[in-house]
Amino acid sequence: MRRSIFAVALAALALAAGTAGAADVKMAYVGEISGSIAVSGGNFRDGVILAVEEINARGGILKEKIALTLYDTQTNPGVARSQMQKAIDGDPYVILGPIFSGNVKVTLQMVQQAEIPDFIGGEAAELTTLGSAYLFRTSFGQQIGMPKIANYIRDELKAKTVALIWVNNDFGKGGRDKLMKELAARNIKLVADVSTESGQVDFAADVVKLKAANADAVFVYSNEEECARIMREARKQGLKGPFVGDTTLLSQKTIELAAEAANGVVGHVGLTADAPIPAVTEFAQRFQKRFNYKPDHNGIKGYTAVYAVKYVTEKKIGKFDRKALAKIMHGLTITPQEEPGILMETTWDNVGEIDRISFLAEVVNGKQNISKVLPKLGK
Amino acid sequence: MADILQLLVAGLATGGIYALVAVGFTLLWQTSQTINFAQGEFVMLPAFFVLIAMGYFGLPFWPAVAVGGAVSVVVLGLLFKKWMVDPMIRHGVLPLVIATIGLAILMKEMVREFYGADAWPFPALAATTDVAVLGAVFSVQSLIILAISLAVVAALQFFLNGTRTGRCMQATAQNPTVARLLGIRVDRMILYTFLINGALVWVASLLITPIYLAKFTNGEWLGLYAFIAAIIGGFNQVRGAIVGGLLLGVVDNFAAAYISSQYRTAIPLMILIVVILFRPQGLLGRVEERTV
Amino acid sequence: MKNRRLAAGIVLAAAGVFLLVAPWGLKPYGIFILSMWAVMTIAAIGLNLTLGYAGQISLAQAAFVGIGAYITAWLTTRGWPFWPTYIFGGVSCFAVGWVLGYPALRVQHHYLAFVTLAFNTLVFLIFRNEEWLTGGIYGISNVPRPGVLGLSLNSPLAFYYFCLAHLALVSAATWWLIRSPWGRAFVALRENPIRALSLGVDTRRYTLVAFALGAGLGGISGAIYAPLVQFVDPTPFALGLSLNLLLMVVLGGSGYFFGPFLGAIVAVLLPEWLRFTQGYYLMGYAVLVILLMAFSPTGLLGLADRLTRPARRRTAGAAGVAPAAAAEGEGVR
Amino acid sequence: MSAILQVRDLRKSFGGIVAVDGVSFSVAEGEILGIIGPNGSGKSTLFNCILGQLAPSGGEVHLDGRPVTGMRPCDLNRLGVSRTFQLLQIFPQLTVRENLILAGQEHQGTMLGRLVGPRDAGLGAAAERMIGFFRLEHLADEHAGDLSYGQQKLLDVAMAFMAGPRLALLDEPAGGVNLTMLASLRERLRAINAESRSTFVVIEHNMEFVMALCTRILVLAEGRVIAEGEPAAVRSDPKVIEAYLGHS
Repeated sequence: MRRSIFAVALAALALAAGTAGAADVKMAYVGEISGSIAVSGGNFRDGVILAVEEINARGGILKEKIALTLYDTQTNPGVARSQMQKAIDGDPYVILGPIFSGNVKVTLQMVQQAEIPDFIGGEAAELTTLGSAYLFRTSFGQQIGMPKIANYIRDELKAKTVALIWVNNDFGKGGRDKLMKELAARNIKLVADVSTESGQVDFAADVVKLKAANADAVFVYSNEEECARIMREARKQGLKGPFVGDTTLLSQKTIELAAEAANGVVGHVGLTADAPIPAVTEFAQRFQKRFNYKPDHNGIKGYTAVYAVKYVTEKKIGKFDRKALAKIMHGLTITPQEEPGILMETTWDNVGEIDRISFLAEVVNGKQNISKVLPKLGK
Repeated sequence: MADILQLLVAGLATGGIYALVAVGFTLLWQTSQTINFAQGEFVMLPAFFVLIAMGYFGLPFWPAVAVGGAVSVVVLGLLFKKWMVDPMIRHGVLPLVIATIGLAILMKEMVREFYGADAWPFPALAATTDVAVLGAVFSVQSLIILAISLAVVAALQFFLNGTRTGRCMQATAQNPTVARLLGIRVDRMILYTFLINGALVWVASLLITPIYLAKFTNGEWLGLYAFIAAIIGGFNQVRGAIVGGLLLGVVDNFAAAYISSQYRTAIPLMILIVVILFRPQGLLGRVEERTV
Repeated sequence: MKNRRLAAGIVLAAAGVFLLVAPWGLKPYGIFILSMWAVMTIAAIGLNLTLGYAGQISLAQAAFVGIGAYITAWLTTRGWPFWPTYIFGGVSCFAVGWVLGYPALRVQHHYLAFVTLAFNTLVFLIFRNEEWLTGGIYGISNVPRPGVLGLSLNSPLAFYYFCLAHLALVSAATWWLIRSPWGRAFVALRENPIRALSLGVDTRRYTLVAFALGAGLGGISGAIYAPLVQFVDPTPFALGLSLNLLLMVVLGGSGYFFGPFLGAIVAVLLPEWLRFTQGYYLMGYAVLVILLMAFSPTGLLGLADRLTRPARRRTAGAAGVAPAAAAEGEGVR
Repeated sequence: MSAILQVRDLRKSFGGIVAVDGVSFSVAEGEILGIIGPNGSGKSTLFNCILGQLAPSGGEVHLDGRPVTGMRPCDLNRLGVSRTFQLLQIFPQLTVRENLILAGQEHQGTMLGRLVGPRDAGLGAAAERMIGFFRLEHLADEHAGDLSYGQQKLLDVAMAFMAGPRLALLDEPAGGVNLTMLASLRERLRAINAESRSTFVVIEHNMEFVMALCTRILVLAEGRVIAEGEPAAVRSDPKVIEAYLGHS
């Protein structure tokens, strides 16, 4: 009995002591360092870290060094909320992340109430429709990606029927619902609609379903690891494809994990380290050098977000002002000429949705090849 | 038809692996009343032993596999018994159960901390080509997995029934006291079962990881399915574990394909509940007579 | 004995005072964690009744926390007042727990563990898949916080005291329960069901009650969890939490009244304190569990008890930890 | 004298082994019946079948002429039938007093009543009396687990009488009890029998003890009754001697 009480005392004293430590300009990364989509979260985080280190090396933002704190949501909405609360308690200038759409959704209001600009990695369509004035994407929402994919399936693959396999979480379901609409609009038939678990390992049965459907094209929409497992199982069972996907299916990690099973996969990529753009290639090299692995699109997302903040704060506001930052970001376009760190010309609209050029890619012997560059929607 | 055949083969392949894991599980239970909640992690780990042997010590694949096997048998067999089971079993079944839950956490966290939270590709034992039979395309990999796991289990069965040591082990399993009276070196026999378990999980790991990819969370479902297989088949029967494993793999696949992929995990669990409630000794198990 | 009691009393009083003033130094997050501690402790107390006192292992406590949380979230977001939903949550968990208790009459120990484990996973799948009811993976957000006697509990501090009050209430009730003849019957059930049966103890009914009460407390803790986090989704109620609660109870000392409090501290508060240890914390936690099971199956309090109690022969009747006598009872009505 | 307990042709077999093979006997109100027999002659199994601890394979058990075959032990116990076990069975984590209260609490009031009612279920006084009766005063608040074996044995018996049973089945009450303790135990049992006219059935190996305590003796061998009667008569019965010698 005694023991228990001492433990309480110690623990809470620690709590009281724990929350201290002021810094120059605070940034908080709240994202998926562990859990089912740790890969994406890790990439995003390292992108942020790289940018922060570069900026600090050159004297920081407005002569102030960036103090970055990391919070792990464990890909668990409950934890995400508490970690976001913790981050907000730390009173950061901006928040980066989460990447998992579900976590973005549950933390969105807290962030809005705290009036802290939040650069998210989530791509679920609905996020920008929830009316937060402090939410900014770092990559396309599905409502921008999916039409491009649907077009690709119709125009390039000339497919009449599509089999769809998707992961049953906010991200997967959002994308699947969006794509089904777009396909219907182009009267392409959906002949199989296979839902899978996040973190699922055995896809034998699911692939059999896809085979049974024998569609003109198979659309794979899941997180990197599951994508890889699906491709391996598909190869194992001799499912022919063609396999169409979005950024995750063609991401570096998926290709590494799926090995030769990934070859021949085609699709639309919002962002990629293999983009035929010098700035991006150099970024990829710096990233590789720092963390010795090849960044995927999430690395770029995190990296560019930090530079966007730097640019706006220094060139547009001249002081650290969250409200102003959020205001100016809406409807802003940043070009690499103005800020090299942005890598590609990027526009945020009035709900924080993003617009960039994007790419059609194909995996050829374990490497992602950009076959075509699609222009910004705004042009 | 072709689908059904393919599902059957795929199911049997995964089922074979469940069987391997479940057999080890029941062996431990029989000889030492050990319920190993970390059995799933036991399967997750050997793959990383191999990866480490390749990555850090630059061994080629097959030698690394051998090293992995040795390490598994020592760490997951010998040390597991000496450092965990022996000091704890005297407290009864439950403390050990809880300790193995702790062990599961420990293993996962160590892999995550020292190797990484990502999934890692793992070389396949055999080329990933397919063969077409009766219109159905089977992957050589599935067939090989099935073949190997069945071969291993068969070998084990032969060992248990056909050799003196094996029969001693069974005697130990059935009644340690009597076995001791018969002059069987019970402790050694128990140790053997732990070593065998170490080897079994190693094989399972090699078979499953090329498909699942090496990740620290791989054990979670595998362990659970092994339990289910073991209980369905009969907790005190090696044969039972095999049947249970194969059955589970097939049922799981057909359920996912024809009932609901959203509820696929539910079906095995329901079977489990039904079996426990209405045939606690399992499909092939025998009733353990108890008196007051 | 006498001054042991006295010391305990003083320490308890100190603890009470501490819990009252602690949040004043804390940011919202710190308060949130303390509140979470209170909520989890309630759930653990419930499990302690089932496991620690009645000796029935259950791996379904998370499911009950979930059911309670979902009921409250679902109803309050549809305009119901808090209290009815709260009671409804607790009662329905009690009922479900009662039903889940029936397997416990047929099977024991590890088999029971697997039945409850399966139940937990099934419940999780329902939360996850029945979107029309539970909101599926999107969950239920914006769960309102209740007001008490007209004053709002929206501030973290106010809600912390709300949770604390609950904990106090539950503790008091449990304290009464285990001191009543029921508590005695539970212990009898745990230590030697056969003998208990021969003394007229209706072990069947007490087993069901033990399950139902544990479940009911799980439901109550869930009913508070929902407005605390203000968002309910399936993830937290997976098997993981059940295992965690089990570890909390065993770690603190199953069968000891204050076991769950201590266990919850180790599982909920300590990680915050030891944040700097990052991934190593869980490893340490795991190692601690293993060591305790090897050297003191009755948990930290069992250890403390042994150390402070004047040296005497204490027959090993490890609380909730399959004492030899109880093992004999397997399979007997 | 009316028979309080009647056992008719009771059988129990485990798999192939027949442990109890058609045993019949009856016990009259107020008598002390001893059951003896070599190890493995089915004595304890017989008890367990009578008391519903095990489901008998065949035969009937009647209490006051009412069939109670296979009735659950707790219900039977509430009808006033209590027992002790061959291996001593107490609750080491409870104090002596609480062991005794537990033994009585389920015999009165409703379940809910026990929850809201007083801690000692109104049995404090009764427990005190029982403690005094078995001379355990100085140990009343000790954990039962801390008692000596003999003391635990006394407690075990005391629990059997806590609820004032009309019929008590004692399985080797003298087993492992030292001589002084043995004397007091026997004299306690006699006292209870005299005071409350309650009826005993006693399984015992200790011949002195049985012969001195019991009014009638039943001899079991290989699951069958081979002899029955006055202690003296039984002692000199050749079948009995044979049965014992045959096994020792």
